Amino acid sequence: GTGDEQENAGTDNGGDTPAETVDFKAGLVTDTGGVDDKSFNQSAWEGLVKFGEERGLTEGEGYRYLQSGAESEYIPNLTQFAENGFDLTIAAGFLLEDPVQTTAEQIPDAQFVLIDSLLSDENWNTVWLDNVANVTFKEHQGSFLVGVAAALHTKTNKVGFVGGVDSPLIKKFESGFKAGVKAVNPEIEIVAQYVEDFNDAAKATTIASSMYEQQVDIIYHAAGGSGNGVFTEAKNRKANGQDVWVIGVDRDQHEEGMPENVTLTSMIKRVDVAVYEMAQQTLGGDFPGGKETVFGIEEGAVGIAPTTTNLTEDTINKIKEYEQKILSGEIEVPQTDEEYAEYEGSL
Amino acid sequence: MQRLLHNDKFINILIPVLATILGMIAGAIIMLLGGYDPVKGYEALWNGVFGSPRAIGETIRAMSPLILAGLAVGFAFKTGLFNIGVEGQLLVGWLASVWVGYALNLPSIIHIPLAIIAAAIAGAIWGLVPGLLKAYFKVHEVIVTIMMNYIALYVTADLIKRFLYAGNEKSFKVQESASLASEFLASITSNSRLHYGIIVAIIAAIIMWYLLERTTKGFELRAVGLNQHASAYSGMSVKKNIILSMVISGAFGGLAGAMEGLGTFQNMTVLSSFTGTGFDGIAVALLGANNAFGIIVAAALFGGLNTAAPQMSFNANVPPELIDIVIALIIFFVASSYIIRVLLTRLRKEGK
Amino acid sequence: MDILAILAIIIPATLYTAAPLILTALGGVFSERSGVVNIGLEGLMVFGAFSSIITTLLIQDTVGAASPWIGILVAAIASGVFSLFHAVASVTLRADQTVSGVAINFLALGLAIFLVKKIYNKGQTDFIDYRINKINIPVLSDIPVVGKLFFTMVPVTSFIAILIAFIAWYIIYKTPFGLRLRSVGEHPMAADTMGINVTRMRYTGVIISGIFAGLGGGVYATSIAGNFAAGTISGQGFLALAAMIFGKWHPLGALGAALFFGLAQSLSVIGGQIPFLQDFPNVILTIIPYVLTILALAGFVGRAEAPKAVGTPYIKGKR
Amino acid sequence: MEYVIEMNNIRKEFPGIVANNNITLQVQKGEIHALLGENGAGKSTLMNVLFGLYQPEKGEIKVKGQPVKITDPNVANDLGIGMVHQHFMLVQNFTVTENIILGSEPTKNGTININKAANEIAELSKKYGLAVDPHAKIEDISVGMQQRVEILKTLYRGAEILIFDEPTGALTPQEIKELIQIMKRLINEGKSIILITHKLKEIMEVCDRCTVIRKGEGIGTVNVSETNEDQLASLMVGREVNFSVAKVDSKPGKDVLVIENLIVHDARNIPSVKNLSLTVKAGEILGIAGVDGNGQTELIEAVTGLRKAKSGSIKLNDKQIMNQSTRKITEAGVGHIPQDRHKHGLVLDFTVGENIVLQTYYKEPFSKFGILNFSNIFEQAKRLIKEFDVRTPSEQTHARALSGGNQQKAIIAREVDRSPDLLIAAQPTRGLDVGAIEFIHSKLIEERDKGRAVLLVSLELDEVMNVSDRIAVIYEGEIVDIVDPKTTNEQELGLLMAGGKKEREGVS
Ligand SMILES: Nc1ncnc2c1ncn2[C@@H]1O[C@H](COP(=O)(O)OP(=O)(O)OP(=O)(O)O)[C@@H](O)[C@H]1O
Ligand SMILES: Nc1ncnc2c1ncn2[C@@H]1O[C@H](COP(=O)(O)OP(=O)(O)OP(=O)(O)O)[C@@H](O)[C@H]1O
Ligand SMILES: [Mg+2]
Ligand SMILES: [Mg+2]
Repeated sequence: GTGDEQENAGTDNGGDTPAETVDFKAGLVTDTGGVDDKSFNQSAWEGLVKFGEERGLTEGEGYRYLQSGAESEYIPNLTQFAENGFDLTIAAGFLLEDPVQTTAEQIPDAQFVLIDSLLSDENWNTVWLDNVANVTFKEHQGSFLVGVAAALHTKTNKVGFVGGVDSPLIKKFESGFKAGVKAVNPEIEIVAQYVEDFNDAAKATTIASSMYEQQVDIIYHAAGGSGNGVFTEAKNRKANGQDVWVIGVDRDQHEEGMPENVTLTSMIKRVDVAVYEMAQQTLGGDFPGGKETVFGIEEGAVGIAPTTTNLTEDTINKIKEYEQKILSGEIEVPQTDEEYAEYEGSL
Repeated sequence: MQRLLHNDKFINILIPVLATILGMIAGAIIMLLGGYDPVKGYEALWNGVFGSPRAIGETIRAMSPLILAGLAVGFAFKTGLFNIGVEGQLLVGWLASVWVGYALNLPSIIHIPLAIIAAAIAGAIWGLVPGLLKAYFKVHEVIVTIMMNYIALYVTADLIKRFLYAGNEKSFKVQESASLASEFLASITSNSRLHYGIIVAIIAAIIMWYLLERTTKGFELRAVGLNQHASAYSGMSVKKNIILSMVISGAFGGLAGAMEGLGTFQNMTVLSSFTGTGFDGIAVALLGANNAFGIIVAAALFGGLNTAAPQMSFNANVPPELIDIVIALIIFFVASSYIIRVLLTRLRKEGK
Repeated sequence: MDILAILAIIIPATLYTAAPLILTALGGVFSERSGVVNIGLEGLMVFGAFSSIITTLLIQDTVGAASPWIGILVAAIASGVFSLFHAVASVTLRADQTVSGVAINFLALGLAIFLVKKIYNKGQTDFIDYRINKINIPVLSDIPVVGKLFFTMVPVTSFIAILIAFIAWYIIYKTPFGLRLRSVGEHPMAADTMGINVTRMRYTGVIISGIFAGLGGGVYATSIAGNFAAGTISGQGFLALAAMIFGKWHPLGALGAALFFGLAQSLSVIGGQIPFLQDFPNVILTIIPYVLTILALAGFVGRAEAPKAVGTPYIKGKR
Repeated sequence: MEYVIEMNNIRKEFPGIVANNNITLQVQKGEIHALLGENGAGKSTLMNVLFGLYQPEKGEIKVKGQPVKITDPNVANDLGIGMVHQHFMLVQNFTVTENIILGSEPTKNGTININKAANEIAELSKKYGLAVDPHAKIEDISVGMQQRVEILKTLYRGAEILIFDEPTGALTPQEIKELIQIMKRLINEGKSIILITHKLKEIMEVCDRCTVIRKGEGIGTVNVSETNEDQLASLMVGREVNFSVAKVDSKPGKDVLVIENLIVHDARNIPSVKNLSLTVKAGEILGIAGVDGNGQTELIEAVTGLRKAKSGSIKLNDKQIMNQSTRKITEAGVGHIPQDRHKHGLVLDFTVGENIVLQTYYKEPFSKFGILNFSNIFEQAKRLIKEFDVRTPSEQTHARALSGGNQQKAIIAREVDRSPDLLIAAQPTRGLDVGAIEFIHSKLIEERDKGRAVLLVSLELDEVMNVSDRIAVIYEGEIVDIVDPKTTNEQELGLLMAGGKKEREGVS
């Protein structure tokens, strides 16, 4: 690094020793959440920072991000990087699908990474562009595992799911989670509700409150910034002596649950790993354009968070067991409502 | 006397210009205080507005919805109403244009006008509600339009999900035949998103001016706006004019949505918060003194500032919010023009 | 689920969401009663939210759990000072008050985010460590039924807001200050001839509105949001404005309207989990507060009379 | 001689206008001192200076011989100066008590002690014979009572010197009589009064001395006992004035307006016109005399379509016009000079030209195919401005910039020029000076002589008696009697207006 003091703390998870300096520029366009949303965008940025620091790049020059203030800024931001000599432009989130497609078509010699989404045409057919690398995750697999943890820990036999917006992506989280819960104990009741916004913590608080009020004792959230509302509510309740938990998402959200300690575990989705990987490959002249790169349990990109202090030994072992079953293909984790319905029927 | 009249017009133009200059100066001071380089900042801003063909294209693109939102606010203002609901009218107009643009298969010559008219009608309906309530129940239009904004936000999102969902929180794209986008305009502005909507916006501005200043209907609308009692006394229907005014204003707002739906985005996303364009329209109308041509100029200014703000942030590291501050200050200066006006009037009187 | 269980979810949620609205709407009452339209409430709330979070972040390591409370007080002062912009423009410079309010909204958001970026070098602040938590109010929460419904898992701020509404009513309707404030909003020239300083009263009204909106924003930020970002306050100020109008410019009316909005909002959020509301399409539940407000205005409370002189600058000697 | 008030060589300027130039006004203790001048002469300005609302550019003010600086109304109050303003300074939705105590509220523990204040006010009003209900809301009480509230406001603050700015303008004859009694009582209690009025008769009746100002200049002070109305008038205007309205007898023709059994409710849905029947013939002026609030407003509104009637019939030239739209009624041939020129008569922010075509803008030649023809509009305006001597810089000037008299002339020009069969004139001369009144009266008579039916509604008895050919007296929404102005007198009219039965049996 260049010792830029005002820089983001907690990003030095990579080696502190810059290797050889390279001539490479990578940019990240976030959605409106920004790079410290404690979640998705932040994770992506951490991956890029790690890459940049390892390669001895300067922040702002070799790697930087642009936060989009509004939907209309996606394209200008992507274009900004693409036209200013950035070798790689990373678009964080499926909301940028169209903007990436438009920009990539307009500027064919720029390279893009689109996280969480493929490109598609009018008729839902997938479109592949040579200068766009698509990255997706098997969130349902990780969600299945935290579902197992929830099932083993609930005392009320009632758990909850709070989603960001009702979309195919978040459905993967929901379906996987429910499948995991039911795999352990089909009797457990699961309530699910969507905030319909990734940035409305207030609404999420109210949803969580009503769930906890109805004897739900563990809530898994896949709601980005809105998830903070779930934490708020859980911490409030725990402070008042109620035994409630939250399962975090995307990153290890143990810290978010402190000091009341409400984070049971988190489903991690290593966007940082993916971003890092993509940047490495591109730098190595191996840009994975025109295809989908999938990150799952196998790649170590989804799973249970490293902090396991609130899980019992038994639980951890059980989770490992299921992990193996998924890896071996014994369990096919459902990704959609239909698949889940089928899965539930097969139990 | 002629000179005096001339002077009055001159002052009306001078004030927003002065306000803009003062706002920019204040912006420079804030940059200095914040430890940024104002010269670099404004240079980047300038480049963001005029620096490249694409920048110019993007500025003009941003202008069209702003002009229409400004016309919506300005038209209502001129007729004595405060339409704070342009945001909602824009959203329903956006959805309507996308819907018609997507669902029908027609030749462009029919499809485009139809989609635009659909947007105008949707906006008009959204304006009709507060108009009716104001006319018949004397309900404050400000509060109704605020409520209508929220209803539009949630209803459009729901409708997209139900009927137009193309996955990933967005609707299907409009057909080629309904699109205002233009290869030609894009190519001369090196791939900006400039589209033909600007023509719609300018035509709308001319319509607003002509309607208000030259037609009998406009005479009535203005009279009702200025004095309902006298209007009723002279035989005008106050109720009908209030409703009509909100409907027309709403139609302009709906058209602003068509700019997004048929032009910039070609589809509509499931929004969870407002676009802000409707509120920007208030600022545009104010700076443009609710005058159709003033509104075009003001929209150019705000459109330019807004599209260039990211550039400023990219090149000079100045947070783009500086632009919001500058815009706010410009509005302040315009609003507080009383002092400027008094001083100028006094100067004029003494000079006579 | 029985009705009590449902109420036990809805009532605390209502109180929780209503508190910032109540406070801000009261601010609106003071300003508009003095004759100054204040659609800048949104911006004043933004500034309050911003100030409270910044303050809390700054002092939480030394002050601890009291820091959000101090944050709220600082928010009140900061927004009070910030509202001077509006006062100067609309009272002294005779600006169009609506316009000036719009400018306040732009300015507050722009300035707050600008400063956040300047201070933290990112788009939003960190989360504060200590929030104003929901608590079980001692003693009261032990009352059978009522305790469970009203005093369990609620933030104290909600009750403070309700109390303040009554104090505001007392001030506006029972004290000389209130009488003068109202007279200035109804007929400033009459007040002037009675030796009341119209300008000073209007400044006071606007500044009080700033203080209250600052409180509202601060309460929202420290009890609900937990951090500050561009979207933290998005529309609450406008809702508060609506509550004030709905409440007919009366402190207790504003209180009732804010509670109603809070109820409607929490219903829309929770509706999905309540048996008899479950079958409703979610969008209907979501828009219900807004539709109800419109219907209520058209039907039951129509003809809400604004203070007569609201919106017009007072110019001595003008006829 | 000791003066309670001395204003010496006062000069007050407004941007572009010298409202008071070197005016001197000296008021003796215990007198009623009249201040006389045309509209815009500077009377209100001078009094506002005395009351501290304006600061003079030059001159000195002495109160009881002491030089003072009256920087704001509080200082005036402290000096014992109270003012009853031309336009009432009352907060409509406050109670009488709240209005009176505003600014000097008695308190108990920080709370307004409203009961104490109300009691004090009741006592005060008893002492000066000013019947008011301390707990009534202003918007619910009559104009006369509102004025008494204004007087009480000054007395509550212990005023010794009272300024009345055109206090009789809005009052009924009865109320004027009461006011005169009140003023006399105040003098007996040792107060001094400055009275501004355009009504020379009132000056002759109650005042001791009279100071005349003309176009901002002080003309001088005369003892009322040594002068007469004609002299005062010519002092004020600077030329001879002819008071008596010159008119020949009317030659009534066919019935133009026939109202039968009309019932109209007011804003609170209470019947205020009850079973009223009335006929106005071509070529006559029918005056409606009555105390304010007896249904005149609702009657006019019903005839002009501004308010829905409950039942009955209104026919214009034998055609039913009841409950038709204002537009239809206007087109059927009704002209209307409204009671409140600012509220109803003009769009103040429109140009004079636009106001001139306020009812005809949609017709040729002002509009064709929905498009306005401004050159024709301004042409028309220019013509009328000249014909009716409307003093305005141009037809493109905003109506707001005109003085009251000229605004009224513009309205009359507009209404008369449309040659309506029926011309309704509601209080057409309220607040205007004698010159303007003269002009308007002669115009009304001119219209009559052209064969139009004129319905004149006025609270001024003089006006009704001088201008009308027949007088209908309205009381509580009914026409109680129709009298001949040549044979009636103020006493009789006053009695009828107060609901008294007619006692004309003795009179021929
Ligand atoms: N606030 C003001 N600003 C500018 N000019 C004013 C103002 N007040 C009064 N004037 C001008 O001063 C002159 C005197 O006005 P003033 O109101 O004193 O007349 P007045 O004698 O009371 O008339 P009236 O009989 O109509 O009440 C008028 O020409 C008027 O235009
Ligand atoms: N506050 C003011 N500011 C500027 N000009 C004024 C003001 N008040 C009055 N004037 C101007 O002074 C002139 C005379 O006005 P003034 O009100 O004295 O007339 P008026 O005949 O007494 O009217 P009214 O019957 O309405 O009292 C007009 O040209 C008017 O425009
Ligand atoms: Mg006057
Ligand atoms: Mg006067």
